[in-house]
Amino acid sequence: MDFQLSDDHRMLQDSLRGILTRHTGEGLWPALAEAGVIAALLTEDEGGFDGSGAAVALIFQELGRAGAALPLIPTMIAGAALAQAGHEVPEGTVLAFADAEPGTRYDRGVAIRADGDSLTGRKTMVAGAEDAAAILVTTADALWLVQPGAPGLTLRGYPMMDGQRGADLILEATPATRLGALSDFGRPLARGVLAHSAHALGTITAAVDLTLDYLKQRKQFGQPLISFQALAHRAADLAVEVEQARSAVVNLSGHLTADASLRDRHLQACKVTLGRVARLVAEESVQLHGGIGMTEEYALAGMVRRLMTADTAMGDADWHLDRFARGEPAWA
Amino acid sequence: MDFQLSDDHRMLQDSLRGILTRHTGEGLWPALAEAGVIAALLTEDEGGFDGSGAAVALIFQELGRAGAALPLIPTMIAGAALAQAGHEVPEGTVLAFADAEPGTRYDRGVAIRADGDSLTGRKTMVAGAEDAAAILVTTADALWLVQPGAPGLTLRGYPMMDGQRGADLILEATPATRLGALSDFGRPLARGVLAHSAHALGTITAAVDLTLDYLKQRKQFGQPLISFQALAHRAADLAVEVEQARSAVVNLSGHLTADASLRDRHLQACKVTLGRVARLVAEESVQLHGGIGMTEEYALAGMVRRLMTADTAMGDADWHLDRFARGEPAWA
Amino acid sequence: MDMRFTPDELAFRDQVRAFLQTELDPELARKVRLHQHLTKDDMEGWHAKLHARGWLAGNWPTEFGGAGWTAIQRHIFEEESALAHAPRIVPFGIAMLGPVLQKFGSREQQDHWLPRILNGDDWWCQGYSEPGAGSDLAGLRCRAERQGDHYVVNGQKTWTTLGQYANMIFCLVRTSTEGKKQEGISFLLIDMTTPGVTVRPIVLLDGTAEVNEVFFDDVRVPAENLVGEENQGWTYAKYLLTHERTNIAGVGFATAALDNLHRVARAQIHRGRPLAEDPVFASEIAAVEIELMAMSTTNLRMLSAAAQGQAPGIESSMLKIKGTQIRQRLDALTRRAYGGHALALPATGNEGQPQDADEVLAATATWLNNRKLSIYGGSNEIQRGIIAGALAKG
Amino acid sequence: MDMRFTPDELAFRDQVRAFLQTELDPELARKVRLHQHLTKDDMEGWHAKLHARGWLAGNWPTEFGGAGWTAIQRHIFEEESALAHAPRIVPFGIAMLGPVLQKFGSREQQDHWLPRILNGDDWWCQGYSEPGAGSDLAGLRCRAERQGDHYVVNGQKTWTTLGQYANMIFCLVRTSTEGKKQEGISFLLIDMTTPGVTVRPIVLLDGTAEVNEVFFDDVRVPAENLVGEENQGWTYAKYLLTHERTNIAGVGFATAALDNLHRVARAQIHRGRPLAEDPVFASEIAAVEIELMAMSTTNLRMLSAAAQGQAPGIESSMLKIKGTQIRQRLDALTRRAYGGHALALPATGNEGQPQDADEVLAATATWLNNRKLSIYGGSNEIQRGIIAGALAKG
Repeated sequence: MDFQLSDDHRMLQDSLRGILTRHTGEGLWPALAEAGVIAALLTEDEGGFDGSGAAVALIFQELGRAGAALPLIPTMIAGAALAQAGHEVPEGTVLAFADAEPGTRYDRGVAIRADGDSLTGRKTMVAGAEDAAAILVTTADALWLVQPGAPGLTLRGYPMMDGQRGADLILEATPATRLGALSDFGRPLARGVLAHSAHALGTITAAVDLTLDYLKQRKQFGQPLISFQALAHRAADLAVEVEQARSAVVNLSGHLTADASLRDRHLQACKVTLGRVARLVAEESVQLHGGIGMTEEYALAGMVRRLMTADTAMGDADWHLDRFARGEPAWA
Repeated sequence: MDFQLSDDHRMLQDSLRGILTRHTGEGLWPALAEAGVIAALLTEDEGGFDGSGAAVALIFQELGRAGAALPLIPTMIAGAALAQAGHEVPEGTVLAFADAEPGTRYDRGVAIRADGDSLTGRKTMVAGAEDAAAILVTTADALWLVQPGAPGLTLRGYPMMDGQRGADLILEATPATRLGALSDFGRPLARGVLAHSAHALGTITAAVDLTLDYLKQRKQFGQPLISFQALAHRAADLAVEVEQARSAVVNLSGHLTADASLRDRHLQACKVTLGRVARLVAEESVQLHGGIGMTEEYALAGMVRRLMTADTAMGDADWHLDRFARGEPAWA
Repeated sequence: MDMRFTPDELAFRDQVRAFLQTELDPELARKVRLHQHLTKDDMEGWHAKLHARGWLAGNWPTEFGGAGWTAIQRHIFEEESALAHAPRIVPFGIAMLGPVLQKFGSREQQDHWLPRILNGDDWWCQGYSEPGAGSDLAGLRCRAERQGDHYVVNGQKTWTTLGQYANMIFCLVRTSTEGKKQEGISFLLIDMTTPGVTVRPIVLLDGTAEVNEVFFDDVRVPAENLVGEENQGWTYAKYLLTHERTNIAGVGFATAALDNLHRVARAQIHRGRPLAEDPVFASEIAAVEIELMAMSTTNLRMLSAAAQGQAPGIESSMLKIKGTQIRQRLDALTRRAYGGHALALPATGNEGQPQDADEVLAATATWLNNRKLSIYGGSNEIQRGIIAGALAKG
Repeated sequence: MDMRFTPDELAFRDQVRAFLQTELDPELARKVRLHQHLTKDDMEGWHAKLHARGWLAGNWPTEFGGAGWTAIQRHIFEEESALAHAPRIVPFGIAMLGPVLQKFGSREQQDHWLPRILNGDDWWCQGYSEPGAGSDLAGLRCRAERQGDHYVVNGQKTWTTLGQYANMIFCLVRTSTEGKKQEGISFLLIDMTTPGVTVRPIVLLDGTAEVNEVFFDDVRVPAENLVGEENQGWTYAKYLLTHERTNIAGVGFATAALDNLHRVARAQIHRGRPLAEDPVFASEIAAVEIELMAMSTTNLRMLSAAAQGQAPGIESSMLKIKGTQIRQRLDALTRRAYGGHALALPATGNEGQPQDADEVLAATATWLNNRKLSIYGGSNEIQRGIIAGALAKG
């Protein structure tokens, strides 16, 4: 049993940390691409050079800690799915993954339907859609490829809680290519869940560290807040839950290529754990800060919104818990 | 709006408190009967003189605080049900109410079945059964009267967690009188739930008071425990929940004679609240005490066992929450 | 024991309902329901309608132009207003300063300021918290020095709600550094148009700017604007904080939030059926609903006890804790009911919004904004401390 | 990263399974599973079998007759033993005193006492807690005065688990009242057959008598029974408390309890179907199961880090908290699964028991007895304090 990073991954981590201190905003994507970080998210078969659970977990944890807001997860999912379906993967560009629908928690096919080779309906909260070279779309049971300029496709963009831009997709008899049944893409989707979870873990550790710093520095009644036992014990409980979250990410990361049923159990457990801890940390870190924790100009605000995003993306803790409890696979 | 006790009920309370300081064990039942406390549990129609929600709540809260273990609740339920069904109510004696069954949470008719005018199967945890002058038995949808000496009836007695004796009832083609559909007895059963809840409230307040006394007196690291903020805040949370429990009892008590649907909603809410708070208080009062809270010779041990009983009797918090959430009546 | 409202109380409730039915603009109610930005005009307009009906100051005695309502009447008004999605009455003049002036102000102060609160001439805001004095309110440092017939004020206040609309601010200021920190505090009324007053908005994590920092730089305040005695301000501040809290439980707001949650759960689809039929989600809603049923009665019990003259104790702390827990749980469930749709950022001007998403944006904004409930007005940790302190003595 | 056991570890697990399969009496396993009273013979018999196999002291180095297992091997042994419902190895000699003697005892003490632990000549118990010194262990007052070549001990110990079976007790005693309270403590080995030693059982709320009070009245203890140096006992006590804790998470016990819960939920009827199919109850089980999946890996991560030489930090405190939370949640769910059947009192001698109720009585007894998990061995509050202290420094 070995939970250490390999030498390669340690180098990747160092490189990534360097990039994240030097680049933000527009410049980050090209810098990550140039350093091979994006290629590290894909396997050799998919046109990358790693794509292991350990690599995905490591990369998104660092991005989460740094608060980076990039459509890298949909790009990874779509890239892996396209490669698996034997399609060419557009290089060096954003790809989108349209999954959520209005009017439902996480059902698919409520607001959208397939009719032969075309799709009609709506998808929502599609990160990166406005810049994407290809858009993957889920329906009740299948995965589809839609070209950005396809007839009948309308995009309505808006800012999202994690700092990215997203869009509503409105499709009216839009031509689409069916890539296969959704259940055929368990591995790319599992990698997406791992990425969201690791990103959440990075955000969680950043929020807890920020909160601890605040508790140590901020004085009330002449004492640092951490010296108030009720607050100190709550901080301790957070620390315990961070380790649970870390282990859940390790479990999914270590079972990404396991049999579907075992992989899906760890996927569901991971999403449940990260969702639960993300909610707890969002609530407790604001509460332990007090008013300052609610202000936009303090770093916690963005973390809280990213934590809510992490819980919600690709099915929240409730949804995955329900399927785990029923012994159902992760995807219909 | 008025939440005060009436003068009559204040006198009843005083009288009851006096009795509870003077009598325990064997002598308590006759003392309560003589002082009219038992008759106060029944309406005039039922052969008593009060039977109001306020009276029932008040009496069982006091009994709960004092830790009295008597089969008074089944006697009240059975007395009211027999009167409603036009049967004579045996006076001054214990009556039993056989509801729980082995092998199920709270379904009825799993271990017992009716066949014409006889019953076959098992009931369990029947308080007071060994001394009862009459035993009421539930099946899937009906309420039955069984005579203690009836053919085919076997009793196996044992001590129960609340200090009473209970029994398993084994029935083999035992003759029984059908009193009516279970749903016809909503009021007597609601009064039983109120009694269990008020009893739980009395136990809850006693356990919280005992815990607070301990926290004030017990010193560790040179300070009384209550001066440790983490413990003090948990004690404060308990105090908040005690008020929730009190209000839930008030709500059921005030709606005992309301329409069935409104009464049942308050019944379910009451049982859910008392069950939840009873579990919390049982766990927290032991934990806040530490080791001493687990010892049989300390008063808390009996309280903890009575709290578990209170949660479990006549459907626990889970069961009533489920039915409340589904909009179902309290009884099938 | 009798849990029913009296006939008079029922009649009053009917009056309130009729008033809300006729006077509350549905468009305004919609904005309140969807947690959208209310303009100053929106709020002043609502105040004016209430003032015209004599209901703006339900908590004030009639001698000062108030409605002189009982605690139960105030509860009924607040609950019905919340259920109808009426704007909340801005509390700073009516609920906070008014009672302080009535109890501790001079006759001149009462005659001058109280009518101006009612008729909307002044918009008051509150200058209590400071950057270094949050939960430890008495640690405040904003100082006022007496110079002749003026105080000269220097320092900073923060978390000043709706300060951007206010022309007046009541402040706790330090007039002495001797003795215990509570002993050198005074209660001062400051005209915000005086030179040296600067207001800077604080944007919160839901994108709204409802609170502000207020800076004082050699601000000259007439000495007649001192309320009560110099260095006795802590007494007045505590009076303000422990009284006028009938609505601390927020039963009406919670009930409105529960109604909305039920509506959302019936509309959202889960496993091909309404989410409301999902046993797990339904039981989570039921658990909060049951908490609210109990708290609602706790609230009435405590109002009833207060009406019978029992001194307010730790009840308001208990209601604050349970009330905020219930509302935050409702907010969380509502957000979760929207599932993958709840990721757009509310309150972002003209950078775009998803289609037909007012409701889901309201759910997100409410979750974000209502984190404040357990922080402001004495955080829940402060309330636990108050309860524990009473338990330790009791 | 590699989450798999090595081939050697897998081979070891097979050996353990085979041993348990052949050596563990099913009737004894049933008693363990049903939380029934184990006799002294039951425990000694199991120790003897393990000793014969060389596995009684997995944590001891081979030079002292131990198995010299790695942390992972010990984890495997403990998990498999728990799943097979083997009796837990009584920890006082093997897990507690042994390592202290090996680290701080004299050669004579090691040669004399260690073999006697292994071959069962001595049954040790622990004299740490006192009525006035629970969480504040260093506040202990049981005193030992040196008189010539003896210590004379007076005072009381409490919570002495299985003290009724023991002939030896290792005690923390006060040998000095100077300096900080931690500085005057010594570590003493006391023969319980010495005149002046009295053991009084403490009955717990599940009716069992597994813990005791131990009284010392002018008990004469040979000075050679002092471990290490006089007044240095606190160092040895801390060593004992912070080491030898591979099984603090109780993963094996939790897994066994989860298996049992699944079994009960499949058997119990709810709404005419197995309770396991009730979505609400099933999701409660799932939530704990998911917690256990994560904690199991946390445990392995920490064992793995320790195996690579990283110093033990706050990990054992974290595992204690999460491990006890999980087990207590499992216990509560199991009890609740039995519904109205879970009201009989376990362990009540010959006053009667319900029919065919061993399983439900076990559920009740386990719930009651396992309240201790979050109290003993340093309460969860003490553990939170340890974690918070580290966070405050870190």
